Parts: sequence; structure tokens; C-alpha cells
Amino acid sequence: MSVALQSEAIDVAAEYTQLVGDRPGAAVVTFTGYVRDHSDQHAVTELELEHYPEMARKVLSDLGQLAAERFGLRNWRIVHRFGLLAVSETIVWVGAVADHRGEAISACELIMDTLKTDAPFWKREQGPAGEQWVASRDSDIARRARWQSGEAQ
Amino acid sequence: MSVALQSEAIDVAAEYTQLVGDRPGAAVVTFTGYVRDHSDQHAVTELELEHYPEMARKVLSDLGQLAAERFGLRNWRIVHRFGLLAVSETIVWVGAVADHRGEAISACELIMDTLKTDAPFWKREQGPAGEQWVASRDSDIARRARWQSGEAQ
Amino acid sequence: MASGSVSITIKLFSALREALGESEFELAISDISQASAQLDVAAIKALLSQRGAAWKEALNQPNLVHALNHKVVFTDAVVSEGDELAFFPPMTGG
Amino acid sequence: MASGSVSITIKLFSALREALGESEFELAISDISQASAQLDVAAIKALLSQRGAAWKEALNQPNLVHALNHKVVFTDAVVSEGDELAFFPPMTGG
Repeated sequence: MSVALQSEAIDVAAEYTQLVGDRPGAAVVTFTGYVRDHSDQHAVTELELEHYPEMARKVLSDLGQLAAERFGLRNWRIVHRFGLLAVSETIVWVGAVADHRGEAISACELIMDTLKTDAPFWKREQGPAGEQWVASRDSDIARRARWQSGEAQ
Repeated sequence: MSVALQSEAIDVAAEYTQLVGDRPGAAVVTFTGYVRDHSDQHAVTELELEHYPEMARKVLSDLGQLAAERFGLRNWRIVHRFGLLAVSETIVWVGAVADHRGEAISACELIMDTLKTDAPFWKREQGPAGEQWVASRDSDIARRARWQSGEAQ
Repeated sequence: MASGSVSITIKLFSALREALGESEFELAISDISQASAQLDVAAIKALLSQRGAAWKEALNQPNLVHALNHKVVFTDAVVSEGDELAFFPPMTGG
Repeated sequence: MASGSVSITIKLFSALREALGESEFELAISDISQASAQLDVAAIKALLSQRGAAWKEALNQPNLVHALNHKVVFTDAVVSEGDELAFFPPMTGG
């Protein structure tokens, strides 16, 4: 039931071990996001992640708690990186533990869909064509909206 | 893009490392199922998993391929155990790698929902009250049906 | 294969295996007329049900699943020489 | 705090921070009448827009996000002494 903001790479195996503990819940779902070597239009060689630390911590903590209440999670963890990231490096890791798989899957999906649009991080891509801020995606905004309309569950 | 049926515990960290490889796709989702210490009505001390090896391998391979085609997966892996399992041990592990998170999440959910009702495994619980075969759950049958009706995506 | 004779493998799992005390055996149907006109899963079930009350009861459970060559089928699926036909209760994977 | 005077922290992120060359500063509003009757986010935006064309343009983008004390708010949110008000483009986490 915690959040980490860090510049170091995410140790996925260590995070997993910590999340499940000695007596794991019945269903554990994890999501890991990695830096891609391309965006919609062009090649990407590096990604810079600017963030608003105090707000990011609050938004992600509130989001984990919301998911925990809504889906009855036994445990959850959100790790988000900031700073300069190379292609194929980890960006974000989310873990959810529940009694049943549907709850763990939905919690992980809710956290990721909300985090994309509501967590104060801004991506700047660097590539052969120079640097540019990444614009928010309509598809992300639409996925986020599903949770508010009650369409997703 | 492979299936493993094994009596040994699942090495989640090793499976993850193998799944993502040197240049991970952008979105990686994993599901791990563990033996619970209780079922709906009673305490459980051990779980015995009987299986039909040749059919289980075929069903799980077909299922991984179906999910890969439907959601454009870059990689997937399904590991399922059989034999005698103690409480808190791993039963099943599913990993899916895709370019976008929605595809990886949906693929993992499709695989788990289908596997529950369509993969030839039968659970027998052992507890203070004796042994008994686990009956299929209506909720599992309903979740499976969503994928055929097109309700889930 | 001899004319009019068919040999298939029968497999039983879980509660069916326990109730009937067998997990796998070869079934040789020497005279096809033993079964109904069409040798389908329903015909094999009818044939095996003649083995006694336990078989009749086990093979006529409403939620019985039949898999022919590792694929779940309805009772009208046609069975041929060398096929593997399995009977079992609903699956509980995962 | 002096009567009629309010001091708040302004933070700017991402493209706004770059365009305006500042990331964080204290804004002392010595005479509340500088702002509109109600000291809300809209009033602070109007006040900062007087700093020049770059500020006016940056703070009047249609998709500008404003967070008051780490929570996204509408422009009618009331700002008080000691508050932290941040302006930034749409977030792209994950």
C-alpha cells in the first residue's frame, strides 16, 4: 500500500517479492511500462520525465487507495520514475493483490488508466529530429473517462 | 509464445525475465494465481491438481495464440502447475507483452477467464473436513461468456 | 483396421475416474451395429453405459464434458478409428 | 499576514516552465483590489497575465491545467494565504 517516485531503474523482481510477501493473496496482477524506441510519428532515443513531486505522491497515493477500496485489494504498489530514461528502461510499475483475479486485473487497469492523465508527469522525447513534449493522447483521455461513467468495472 | 505444464513451483522472477527479453515491449502484464487457505465454505490445507496433459497443452497453446492474434501481442507465456500444492504456492502464471497497455491487460484477462473453464484441470481441495472436488463457479462461466458475446474487449 | 471394426482410446478424469475406477483403456467395437447407425459420441456413451449402473449414472450427468482428440465436442461428433475420447466433469483450471 | 495582503507560491511545469523561464516563485498580492473581488484562480491568472505577452499567451491556453495545493481545480477555486498554485499542460504519466 505504497508509492515510490524514483530516478533509478525499477527492480521488478524485488518489487514483486515485496508486494506478495510470505502469504500471497490469491490473485496478483502487475503492469510494467517501458520506454519505446518510437512514438506515433518518429524515432525516440531517450525520454525525459519531468514531475511535480508533492502532487505526484498525493495523486498516486489517493489513486492506490481508491483502487483498494473499490476492488478490495489486499495490497498495492505504484512505482513511477522521473528524470532521463533510455529506450527499453522501465517507466512505471503497478502491482495489485486481491482475493479474485477480476478485482486485481480491474484495479491495475484503473490505476494505469487514471495515472496516464491525472498524475503530474510530463514526457519529453529526444530523437534524431530533436526534442519535443509528448501531447496527451485522446485514447488515454477516453480510457480514463470510462471509469467515471461506470462503463468500466 | 509458449506453454509450460509443471509440478515444480513457478519461478515468477525467471519467467518475467524470460518473457520481456533484452528489448521489452512497451506494456507488460502478468497474472499470478496462488493457492488460498480457504474456499467458499471451508478451510483448505492442500490442493491437488489433476490434469489431462496432451489436451491441456493444446488448449493453452491455442488460447495464447488466440490472444496474441486478437490483441497483437509481441510475446506471451502461460505456466500451469499440476500435482499436490500447498497453501500460498503458485498455481498459474500468465504474461503478455504488447505495444499498448490496453492490449496487454485484455490479453491477460482473456487468457485467465478462458483458462478457468476451458483448460482440462480439476482441483481437489484437502482440509480438516476431508477431500472434495472443486465445482466450477457460475461467476467463472459468466466471465468466460463475456468474451464470446463481445461484451469484453 | 478390419472392416466394421473400430478401436478408440477412452480416458476418464477427476470424479469420473474415481467413480469408475479406470483412467484409460482401449475400446474395440468389433461390430458397428453394436452402436447406433452413426458411431458418434452419443453412441459410445450408450455402449459404455451398458457396463453397469455406475457407468450409466456417471456418463449421463447433465454437465458431463466430452473431448474428442483433445477438443471439447457435442455428442453428435463422429468417432473414428484411433481417436481419443475423454469424459470428465466441468474443468476448474487456474 | 498584513490585512488585505496574501502571499502564495506559484509553480510552473513542462512547456509552461520553459516558455516563461521560471519554475517557482512567491507571489505577494499586497492589495487585494489588484485582483477581482474574489481571489480565485481566474484572478491570479489575470494578474500574472499582466506580466507580458508570453505570460498572457501561456496562461490562456485552452487546455491549461491548474492545481491548487496538489489538486486539480477549476478557475473558480478560491486561493488563500500560503496556498501553492501550479500551472501546467495536460499530464502524460505512465
